[in-house]
Amino acid sequence: MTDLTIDLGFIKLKNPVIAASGTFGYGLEFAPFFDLSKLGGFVVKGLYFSPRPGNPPPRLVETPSGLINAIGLPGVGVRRFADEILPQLRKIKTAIIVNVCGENEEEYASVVEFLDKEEGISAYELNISCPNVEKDGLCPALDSEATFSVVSLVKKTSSRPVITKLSPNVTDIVEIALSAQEAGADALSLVNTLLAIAVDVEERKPVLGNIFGGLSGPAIKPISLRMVYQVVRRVKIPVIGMGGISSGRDALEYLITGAKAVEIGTANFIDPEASIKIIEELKDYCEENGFERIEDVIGTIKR
Amino acid sequence: MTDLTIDLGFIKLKNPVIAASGTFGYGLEFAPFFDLSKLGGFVVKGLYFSPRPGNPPPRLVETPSGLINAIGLPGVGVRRFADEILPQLRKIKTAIIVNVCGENEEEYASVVEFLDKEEGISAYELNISCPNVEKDGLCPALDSEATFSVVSLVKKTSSRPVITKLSPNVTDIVEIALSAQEAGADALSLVNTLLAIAVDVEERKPVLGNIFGGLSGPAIKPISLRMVYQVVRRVKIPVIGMGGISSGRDALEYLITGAKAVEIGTANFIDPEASIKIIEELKDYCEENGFERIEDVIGTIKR
Amino acid sequence: MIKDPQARIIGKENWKDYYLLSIESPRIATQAHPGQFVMVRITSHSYPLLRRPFSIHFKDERNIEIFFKITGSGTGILSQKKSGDTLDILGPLGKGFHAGETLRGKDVVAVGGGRGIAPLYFLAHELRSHGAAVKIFYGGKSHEDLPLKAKFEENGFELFCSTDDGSLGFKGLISDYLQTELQTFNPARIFACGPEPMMEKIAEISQSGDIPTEFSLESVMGCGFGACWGCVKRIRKNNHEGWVKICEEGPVFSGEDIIWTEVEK
Amino acid sequence: MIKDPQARIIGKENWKDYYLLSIESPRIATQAHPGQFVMVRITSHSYPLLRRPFSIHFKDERNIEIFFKITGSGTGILSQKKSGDTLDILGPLGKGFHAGETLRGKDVVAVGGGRGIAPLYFLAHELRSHGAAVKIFYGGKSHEDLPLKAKFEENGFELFCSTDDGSLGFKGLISDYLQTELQTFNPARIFACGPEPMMEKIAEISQSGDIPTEFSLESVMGCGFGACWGCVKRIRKNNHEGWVKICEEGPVFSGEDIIWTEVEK
Ligand SMILES: Cc1cc2nc3c(=O)[nH]c(=O)nc-3n(C[C@H](O)[C@H](O)[C@H](O)COP(=O)(O)OP(=O)(O)OC[C@H]3O[C@@H](n4cnc5c(N)ncnc54)[C@H](O)[C@@H]3O)c2cc1C
Ligand SMILES: Cc1cc2nc3c(=O)[nH]c(=O)nc-3n(C[C@H](O)[C@H](O)[C@H](O)COP(=O)(O)OP(=O)(O)OC[C@H]3O[C@@H](n4cnc5c(N)ncnc54)[C@H](O)[C@@H]3O)c2cc1C
Ligand SMILES: Cc1cc2nc3c(=O)[nH]c(=O)nc-3n(C[C@H](O)[C@H](O)[C@H](O)COP(=O)(O)O)c2cc1C
Ligand SMILES: Cc1cc2nc3c(=O)[nH]c(=O)nc-3n(C[C@H](O)[C@H](O)[C@H](O)COP(=O)(O)O)c2cc1C
Ligand code: FES
Ligand code: FES
Repeated sequence: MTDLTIDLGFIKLKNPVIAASGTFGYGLEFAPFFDLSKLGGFVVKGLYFSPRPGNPPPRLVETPSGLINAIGLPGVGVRRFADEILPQLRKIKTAIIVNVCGENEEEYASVVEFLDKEEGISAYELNISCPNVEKDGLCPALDSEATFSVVSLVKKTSSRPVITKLSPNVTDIVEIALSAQEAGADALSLVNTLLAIAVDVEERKPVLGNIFGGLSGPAIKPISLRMVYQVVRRVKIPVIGMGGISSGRDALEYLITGAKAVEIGTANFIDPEASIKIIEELKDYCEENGFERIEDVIGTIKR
Repeated sequence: MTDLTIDLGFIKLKNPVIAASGTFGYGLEFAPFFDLSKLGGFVVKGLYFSPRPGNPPPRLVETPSGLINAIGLPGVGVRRFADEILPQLRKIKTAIIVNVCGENEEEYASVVEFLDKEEGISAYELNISCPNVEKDGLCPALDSEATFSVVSLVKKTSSRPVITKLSPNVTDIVEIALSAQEAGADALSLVNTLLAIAVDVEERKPVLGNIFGGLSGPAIKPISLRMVYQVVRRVKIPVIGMGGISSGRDALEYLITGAKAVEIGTANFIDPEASIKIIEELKDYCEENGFERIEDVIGTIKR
Repeated sequence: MIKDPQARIIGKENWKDYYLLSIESPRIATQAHPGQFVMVRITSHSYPLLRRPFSIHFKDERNIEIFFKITGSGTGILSQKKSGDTLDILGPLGKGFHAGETLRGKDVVAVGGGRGIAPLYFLAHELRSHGAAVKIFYGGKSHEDLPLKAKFEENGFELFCSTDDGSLGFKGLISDYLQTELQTFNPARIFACGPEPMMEKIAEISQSGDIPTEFSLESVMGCGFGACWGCVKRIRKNNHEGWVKICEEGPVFSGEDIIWTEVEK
Repeated sequence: MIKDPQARIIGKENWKDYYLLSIESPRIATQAHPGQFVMVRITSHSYPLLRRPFSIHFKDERNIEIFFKITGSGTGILSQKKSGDTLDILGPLGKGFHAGETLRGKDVVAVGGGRGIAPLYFLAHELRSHGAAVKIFYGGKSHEDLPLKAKFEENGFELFCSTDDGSLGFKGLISDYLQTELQTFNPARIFACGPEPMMEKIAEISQSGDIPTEFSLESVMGCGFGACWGCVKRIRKNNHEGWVKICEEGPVFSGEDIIWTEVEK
């Protein structure tokens, strides 16, 4: 029996496969397809303090092997989340991670402050990297000082581990990663989507209601994997890799590169059972290649 | 008859379709397929002063709707180019653009100095953005000061127009674009490839001999098009757009967004006649949509 | 909501750009209601990436049918599949039309424009089985856009056809044809599916005649089951306007709840 | 070098993972030589993106054949094509084997491992037509990897088969089989195509016997016609080592020019 557990230091996962924020609803949407407790964990849709409507449609446009989304973080806000959703999630035996958003540093902190009083959350994932809420994709994760500042503030407020989610839209991902680490982040997750647009040539206008959106899916894997490769060499805290994972082999590319766990995003839409299949494929790989523990696969890449 | 000509200010093109550097050999490789003089222009493979062998193989790996290359700029050097290749290119009635490389600023300048004595070159394209020669993809186009410095130096040396080719691997493409403009660039071309890797999960090692490579092809179009969208709003000099163009509609997305011309890269490998087909499709679009001149399509995107 | 990764194509018909696939999927078939849809995976690799939504055109105990028009690469690839191939489908999804007992003995109208006819064949059967008298209005650009005319007729439905070019039936828009005909009778409900301008026109017509309506909306769908928030349209809900996921709360909405000015981009 | 965007598949054979397609493409057929290859476009959209290279397996005046094994998604999709479908192909590309008059009356050997047999059928015919006596060595993991055995035999070629598992012919590597047989005769040239370790072993064997060799190399190819610099291998040329484009200067190279330590990654 292969041991698929992963120790992130601050939390143990059943396996390295986590469903990514914004692509897994509040988790419950996937309950008809499989037993959610089979997952390593899942991250719920990004939460602001108050409910938000999100961006005007069209919110999605498909591109070659990719998807641009400009959902704009609609959501129920912390109160309804705590009252209506969290009680249902508590019954699921897996790591529940809340993706925390904010229009400014204080909002991040107040979301965490509010949720800290609620049971059943394993960690926060700080979404400082969403490219489709601000004009031109601005967000704290583009700047190492802004990153340091928001992560420090949240760490002061939070009694729970804080995973910081980085943006790929930067010149030097290592610099941002180091400043998140310095600010006290317990782990890093990378990456969020790549800032992108699409143009409707018949109407001669941007396709998305928000003009800008974030590119995800298989198209981006070569880029996000490269960032994971760069970051794992330079930080001490665990790195959770994501971007375009839709098969066990894709997940293995990240784990072999040095990510301690992976998040599955867009693939959940295409195959709601994608995460479960990936867990199976990881098991098969370990067996075929003589690894008794998936931990032994991590970071085995030859230089 | 639709007028497809484009005036870049410093040069007039028959049409807005230019074959991109590194994907079109020295041009002659495509002569068996079509009459090269039908193109708006073509950019030859990147040239350093001396001949270079390029990177160890594997140099290519395919990804979903994309291609990572780590060719590493092999080439014949300026002397053989001037002696053996340029004489053949002079006969072709289209804009011949030389992609200029350098290990340091001085080399860029000396390539230009050498070539300035040769007839038959329409412009230089300054390749300050190749991600697969230096470790970790370092290149001048990642930094606005380095960009300013090399562009100014080359402009001082060159008697010909200088197009500066930018890198997408930056936080703020507009900042780099503005500094190239300030340094005197006559036009900008964007973008070069995105820094990327791929991992062989059987061998547990990077696929490419050079580890890092540059991602191109349809996968990157949403990102490169976004950068063109951002840059055209902020600079005064013409912008040549590229990244993932393989059809007339792809080219139109760039032109509508505000690029004055486009370069066709990876698509040349898949269909050596891609550029010619794209020219036809642009003509058809103009006719169907009542544009007498392709210039009238440029920048028509609604806000 | 069922995922059937091995639903077998057992029949295929084709008229120019229009295709009908019969797909064996007993678990989806038994649960399906008119107006619901399925999400079909086009290829096992990454192009095209997303599943594509198709209304359930008809069903029996074991099989469902989808009827579609080639409009891009996904439908193009789907049209190449043949009997014996398997498809990975999710369904039935969404909430369907209200076609129940309350309509017994009443006149009802179902209006389909182009590929929008797809859900109405199943709906028409359901309405008839509940004792409603159904008139089908079926419009298209030319006679080639009305491939299902014969099938509706053979099944004994009363059919009103229109074409923009007059090559078949009434010359003009199907909404204009409906408006003319509404002078002679007063349906208890109008169901419609088709291009948004057509549906908006029908909403206007029915409002003036105070006829309840149900419209099946379209949107680009990321998932089809409520997880992506991608498919929203502006809908009134509990007296309050908001972006509503049409895959979950729709795709069928009551005409009075749809905010038409925002439905069309 | 010709681009034929409408080359029609006129025949298809299949043995487990191996496929043979006959493709009508008169202009490519007339120019083709053994050892040359074609670049086949798998789909008209972006996945898989690049064309795939295949050796010309055989030709007549109008048609060429390719013989391939499913090794990934591109060959998987290609294997689904059927008679009547058209393919977009570029060819003939590269430089082929030297199989001319100088070999008349001589013994020659062609060694194919697995799918590496592909170019050797065409080569064997060419050699025979020039009056050489050809022995074919054909190796694979098991008998299922030798689907062309019967065809070579029916065409009167002298065949030596090996399998790793002994399920057909000599048990062991084809290179070991060749080494054994070379004790009894001395060929004027050895041609080989297959996995690189196999070819390297043959290079060793032939070097000790001083037999000239020609090997068909593989590499990931971006274009197939010299434009991308992607397909290089380490080759000696004019007494000087360098990265050489195998699509242009190869894929066939003389054994003494190949720097084996660098050929395998
Ligand atoms: C609930 C629902 C039910 C539907 N039922 C049917 C049906 O029964 N028969 C039928 O023929 N069509 C139906 N459609 C539309 C069908 O899903 C689209 O035609 C199809 O997804 C287009 O895919 P493509 O790859 O061929 O086109 P693409 O190449 O993806 O796009 C071509 C054009 O279609 C638009 N488009 C893409 N996806 C969608 C989408 N999900 N909805 C609307 N427009 C889209 C694009 O914006 C583009 O303009 C339905 C759509 C929805 C939302
Ligand atoms: C000159 C030449 C002639 C060839 N002739 C034949 C032939 O006649 N019959 C035959 O079955 N195969 C032949 N091949 C190999 C064939 O091109 C590959 O098997 C095919 O490209 C794999 O495509 P895929 O999409 O199925 O696999 P992918 O999913 O792309 O890859 C599967 C595996 O194949 C490797 N691969 C991918 N592309 C190539 C490539 N161009 N060359 C070598 N390995 C590759 C990948 O690295 C990976 O390990 C030839 C290759 C070359 C270079
Ligand atoms: C529709 C959609 C919505 C998303 N919403 C969020 C979100 O709320 N918070 C967040 O941190 N990331 C969000 N993301 C980003 C994903 O979590 C993930 O970082 C990204 O999609 C890359 O992974 P993938 O290629 O596997 O999809 C969203 C992505 C998509 C496609
Ligand atoms: C194989 C290959 C080689 C390239 N070589 C060069 C080069 O020598 N100089 C350069 O400026 N860009 C080079 N590029 C980048 C292209 O010119 C272009 O910027 C990039 O590929 C994006 O366009 P595309 O998506 O249409 O390919 C190369 C790209 C590829 C794929
Ligand atoms: S399609 Fe994903 S929420 Fe409706
Ligand atoms: S495959 Fe492109 S140069 Fe050889």
